[in-house]
Amino acid sequence: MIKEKLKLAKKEEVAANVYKFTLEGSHIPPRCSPGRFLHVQAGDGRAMLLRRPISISAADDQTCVIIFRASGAGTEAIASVRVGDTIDVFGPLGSGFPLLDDGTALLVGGGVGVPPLHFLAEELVKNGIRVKSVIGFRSAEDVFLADELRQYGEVEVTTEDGTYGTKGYVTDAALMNSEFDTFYACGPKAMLHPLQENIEAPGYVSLEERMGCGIGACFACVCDKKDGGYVKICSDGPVFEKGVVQL
Amino acid sequence: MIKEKLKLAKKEEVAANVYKFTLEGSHIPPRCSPGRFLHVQAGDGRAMLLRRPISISAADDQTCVIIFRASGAGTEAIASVRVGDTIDVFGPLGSGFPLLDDGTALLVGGGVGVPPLHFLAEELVKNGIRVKSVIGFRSAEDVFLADELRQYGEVEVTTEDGTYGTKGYVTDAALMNSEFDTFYACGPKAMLHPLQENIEAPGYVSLEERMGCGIGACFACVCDKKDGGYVKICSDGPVFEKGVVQL
Amino acid sequence: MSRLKTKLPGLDMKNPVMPASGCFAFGAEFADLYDLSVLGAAAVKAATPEPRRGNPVPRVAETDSGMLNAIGLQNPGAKAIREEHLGHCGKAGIPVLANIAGTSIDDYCEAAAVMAAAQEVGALELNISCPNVKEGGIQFGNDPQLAAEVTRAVCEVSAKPVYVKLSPNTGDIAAIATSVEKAGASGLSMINTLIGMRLDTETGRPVLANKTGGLSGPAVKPVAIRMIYEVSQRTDLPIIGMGGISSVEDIIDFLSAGASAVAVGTANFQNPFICPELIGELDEWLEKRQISHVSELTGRSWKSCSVPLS
Amino acid sequence: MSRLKTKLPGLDMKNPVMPASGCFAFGAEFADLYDLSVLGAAAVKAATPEPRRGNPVPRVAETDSGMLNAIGLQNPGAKAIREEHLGHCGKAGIPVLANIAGTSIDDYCEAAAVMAAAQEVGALELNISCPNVKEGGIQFGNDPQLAAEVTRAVCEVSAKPVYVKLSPNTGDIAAIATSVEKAGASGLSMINTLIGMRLDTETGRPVLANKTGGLSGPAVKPVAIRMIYEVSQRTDLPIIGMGGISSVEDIIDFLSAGASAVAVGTANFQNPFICPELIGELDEWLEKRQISHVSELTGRSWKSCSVPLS
Ligand SMILES: Cc1cc2nc3c(=O)[nH]c(=O)nc-3n(C[C@H](O)[C@H](O)[C@H](O)COP(=O)(O)OP(=O)(O)OC[C@H]3O[C@@H](n4cnc5c(N)ncnc54)[C@H](O)[C@@H]3O)c2cc1C
Ligand SMILES: Cc1cc2nc3c(=O)[nH]c(=O)nc-3n(C[C@H](O)[C@H](O)[C@H](O)COP(=O)(O)OP(=O)(O)OC[C@H]3O[C@@H](n4cnc5c(N)ncnc54)[C@H](O)[C@@H]3O)c2cc1C
Ligand SMILES: Cc1cc2nc3c(=O)[nH]c(=O)nc-3n(C[C@H](O)[C@H](O)[C@H](O)COP(=O)(O)O)c2cc1C
Ligand SMILES: Cc1cc2nc3c(=O)[nH]c(=O)nc-3n(C[C@H](O)[C@H](O)[C@H](O)COP(=O)(O)O)c2cc1C
Ligand code: FES
Ligand code: FES
Repeated sequence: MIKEKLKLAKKEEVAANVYKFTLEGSHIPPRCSPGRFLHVQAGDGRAMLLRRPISISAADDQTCVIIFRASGAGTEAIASVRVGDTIDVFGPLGSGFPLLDDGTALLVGGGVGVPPLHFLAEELVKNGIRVKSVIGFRSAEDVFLADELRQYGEVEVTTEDGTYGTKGYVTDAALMNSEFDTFYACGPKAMLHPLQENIEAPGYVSLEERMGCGIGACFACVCDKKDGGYVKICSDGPVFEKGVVQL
Repeated sequence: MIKEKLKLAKKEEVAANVYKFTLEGSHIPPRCSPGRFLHVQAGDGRAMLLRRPISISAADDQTCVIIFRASGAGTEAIASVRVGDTIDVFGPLGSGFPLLDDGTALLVGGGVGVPPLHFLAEELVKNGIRVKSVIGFRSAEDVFLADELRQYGEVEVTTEDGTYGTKGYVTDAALMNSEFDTFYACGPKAMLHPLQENIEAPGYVSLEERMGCGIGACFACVCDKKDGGYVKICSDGPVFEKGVVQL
Repeated sequence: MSRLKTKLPGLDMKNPVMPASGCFAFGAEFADLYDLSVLGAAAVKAATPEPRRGNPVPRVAETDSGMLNAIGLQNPGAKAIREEHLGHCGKAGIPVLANIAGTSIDDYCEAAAVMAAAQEVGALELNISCPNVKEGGIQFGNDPQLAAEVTRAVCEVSAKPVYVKLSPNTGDIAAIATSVEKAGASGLSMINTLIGMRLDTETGRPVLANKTGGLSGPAVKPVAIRMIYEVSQRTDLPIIGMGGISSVEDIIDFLSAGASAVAVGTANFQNPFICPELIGELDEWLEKRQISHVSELTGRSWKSCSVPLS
Repeated sequence: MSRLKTKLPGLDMKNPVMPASGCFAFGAEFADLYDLSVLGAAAVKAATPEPRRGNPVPRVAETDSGMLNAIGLQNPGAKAIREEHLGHCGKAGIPVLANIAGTSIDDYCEAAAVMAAAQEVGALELNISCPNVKEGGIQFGNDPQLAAEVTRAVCEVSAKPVYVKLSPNTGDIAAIATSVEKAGASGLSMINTLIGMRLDTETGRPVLANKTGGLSGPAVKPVAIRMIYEVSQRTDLPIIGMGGISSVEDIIDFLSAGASAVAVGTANFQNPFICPELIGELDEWLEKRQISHVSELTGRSWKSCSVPLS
């Protein structure tokens, strides 16, 4: 784990209010892996104290990509950073998705839950896994990463208003699939719940929660386990095996 | 009075940590005159709420110049604005120096009290006044505006450590002069006090105080008058006729 | 903008937004900037029976997302205020909420009687919470008994409704609120400033000449919101909410917490045009969400049967 | 760095800087980031006699220059803490300030007895000020009588010195301080969080599941400074100061106000390396000004005979 100022090398608006940031630094956090996240400082940190957790969407030795929606004061401030300026990040934090080493995988993501799936698809394909992705958005203008994911396998896109791909919810579309060995899902609890309950195959879910420290020290982000006890999403997760957490 | 975002057209470091900002806008505050000031927003205004009062050092229809020392969190934030970006200013506020229309004038300024004297010298010379300036700084690296002021007349510079011009305090140097009709002084109270008490000629002093509103509504910046009563430095001043305020 | 009309005891307002006491003087300075008649009302500077010189300078200091002030209730005295300073609000036709301060119950009553008699004044705002004067004021704000006494006394001499301005510097603000309600208050203003201090790091000495000052601005908003949330569930009095308002979202939050109107203080220093701007934005906010009247928002943080808005 | 050595009852510290309770858990996570032995001490998470699950999520919300938390004292219980969680601090050789919470005097005593018996523990920090649990805790912090009672009871069962952590949610913090001093406290920690609330502007509902939470961060620093300024002049107890510390200047201010040591809470979330960084900067700050020992700064905001520093 490092705390470092990374340079914003490239900035793209990949959907309405959704930004793809390519970050560069001599100290790109080592051990970036799909499902792990960066804890990102918004603004100068004087009025906004809490870092924002953002998943890593791609990474190599020199660069690291995050994709996020500017949806509140903090993510808007991050979105306003200019190319060439630096962003203070702490990470990578959390535990990532365990990677299959053979068989097939179904990837399910909703909205800003899609970015980690891009990194995941890349790594799974490297491992020789066949990947299908089902990703959902509100509307056509919100769709992103669909083309990138197509590099790695079949992609089905749903939109709530039907302006792109299949009309409907991503969960419904995902549950139509059964030909896979493992599923991987990332999104809000309401999306993860039906997947965890209805998919018979093994799988992993990646959760969101409001965070303080990001490292397991403040107990802001706990989630009950099904068998009693609790987990901390930031450090025990954000990825959990199907059936472990109560959604 | 207007509240406007002015564009930073030019930025120069004119002495150690002292910045000259040339601001541009379609709405350059009208009625800029020597001794009046701009109330300048520092940063994004979320962590630092109070505006910083900065004197106008030059102005025409399209541009307006301020010169300030980056000496605290707010002025440092203002100093970090980049050319092409905008600065939120409110003003011009306060009352300026009354301008002589004949005779000679002695201008006395210490440190960041010098900027308004530049504007004042320009206007006085336009009015046909002969101007001498005595300006004081801590050390050679702090000296600024000396060359600019020389365009308008004789300039004597003092430094506390003697590394530039005369060694000593600006007040002492100023009090050696007697050949003038009116004096104009700007600086901390400790500098203005001996001038107000010891100069026989009529004159004007420009005061500093911590401010809230800048327009006379919050009573943060009051100063006692010699004859009882009080003034508000932001709106009744910052310039007062010699003998009016208690220093 | 009829969705903004707000009628509270003594205050018949076009909208629920007013400048807060001490941040607007008596309106003259702002009348140079905008037409005061757009305001819902104006809470003017505290009046004491006699003129007061206030505290030595420095009187203000900045803190993170806040500021400290220790003006010390400088004012020309109630009579001079009534006779010379209410004209700007009067001409604009907006009701004045006259802030009253003092160091004893007699003081309060004297100033209250003078101000209540002014035609421009719609209601009194009893400041039992000023942290910036040596004696009087704030101790009334931390003792339900004393708070009730001064309220009762002032209500007796005032023909106009009395709002009590509560201090956040207390362990049980609801107790003060219910106590002044019983004593005859017609409304509450909350919150006044939190007592705070800033030191000069190099010298170690207080920045303010008065040493302590009152903390205001966005830093205190969470404290104000929870106090209004609590008090609005414990009394039937209408609440004028304040403490860090600087955006239309802040106004919505104060109304949701339980306020019926709001006052904007510190933010006037950063943006002197803020009150008219916020009034316009408030109307747009409601329109966009098709809320027919602003009062529907009051208390929706805790009302179980609140109108679903989105 | 001998100019930083600080010795307080039960706490023999290399320097006066420690992480604040609840922001550091028991040190395991930070031990992965830096060598804990650089710290002066560690205030660890509150221990209750039985394990506690804490409040539902969301448990944190951001506010301007501050944050709200309503963790609800989640902890594995005093026994488990003593047996399983103190190893990181123990190995680093830094004294533990064991935070104790409860809902009744018996609770406090039970947890206190367990924690005081741990070898790693240098002193107890009696949390009579947690705003985030339904019953117990904070009412002790707003009543001099109750505060004294629980202090006295805990001092009786504890072989280790007891620091009382004061609540800022009170109208007279000096009264609580003097009362717990008489009851046997060896020191004070101040301040705990201010009660606050944030609403979701669109829905109007509280963001935190617990509705209210504790406000911390730079927003509260001016409140903390003035309370320490006041209390340090009214008691002889050493004070561990906290509330918004995020820079070396903040540390100087807390010492100047009257603290003898400081704790850093919220700032650990923004910068997990902040404690070691500040310790280094504190040494440099003193060196640059040729101050031979950090304790010279304590109380210089009000001490008339304070050492001239510049
Ligand atoms: C492990 C993890 C990975 C994430 N990855 C991504 C990603 O790749 N792309 C992306 O766009 N978003 C991602 N999110 C969600 C992202 O963190 C929130 O959208 C963001 O924090 C909102 O901040 P804001 O300033 O826009 O909102 P504000 O409402 O201003 O935030 C206020 C506070 O609430 C917190 N908060 C608000 N919404 C959320 C949320 N949904 N989850 C967690 N905290 C929240 C903020 O962090 C902040 O502390 C992820 C969240 C988690 C927990
Ligand atoms: C009428 C007037 C004209 C001025 N003109 C100039 C100028 O042309 N160039 C220049 O460099 N400076 C000028 N100053 C001083 C300038 O306002 C302060 O240096 C500046 O406010 C300090 O802000 P900061 O953020 O650096 O300091 P901080 O210490 O971070 O400021 C904290 C607070 O104290 C206030 N403050 C601190 N020092 C002063 C001071 N000396 N006067 C007033 N407020 C202060 C700040 O405005 C802010 O509200 C002028 C002051 C006044 C009153
Ligand atoms: C400079 C200043 C002066 C104030 N004077 C008064 C006053 O005279 N009477 C009063 O009741 N409140 C006074 N207040 C408190 C405000 O009316 C308001 O309650 C408080 O500042 C919180 O609101 P804000 O955060 O919007 O400023 C003053 C506040 C400031 C900043
Ligand atoms: C997430 C969080 C958890 C906390 N838990 C405790 C606790 O268990 N016991 C306690 O006495 N104080 C607790 N506190 C209060 C801090 O110890 C500290 O008093 C307060 O946050 C002010 O300091 P700060 O502004 O540096 O955070 C907690 C604070 C935070 C932010
Ligand atoms: S965010 Fe602090 S424990 Fe997870
Ligand atoms: S700064 Fe408000 S009256 Fe002068």
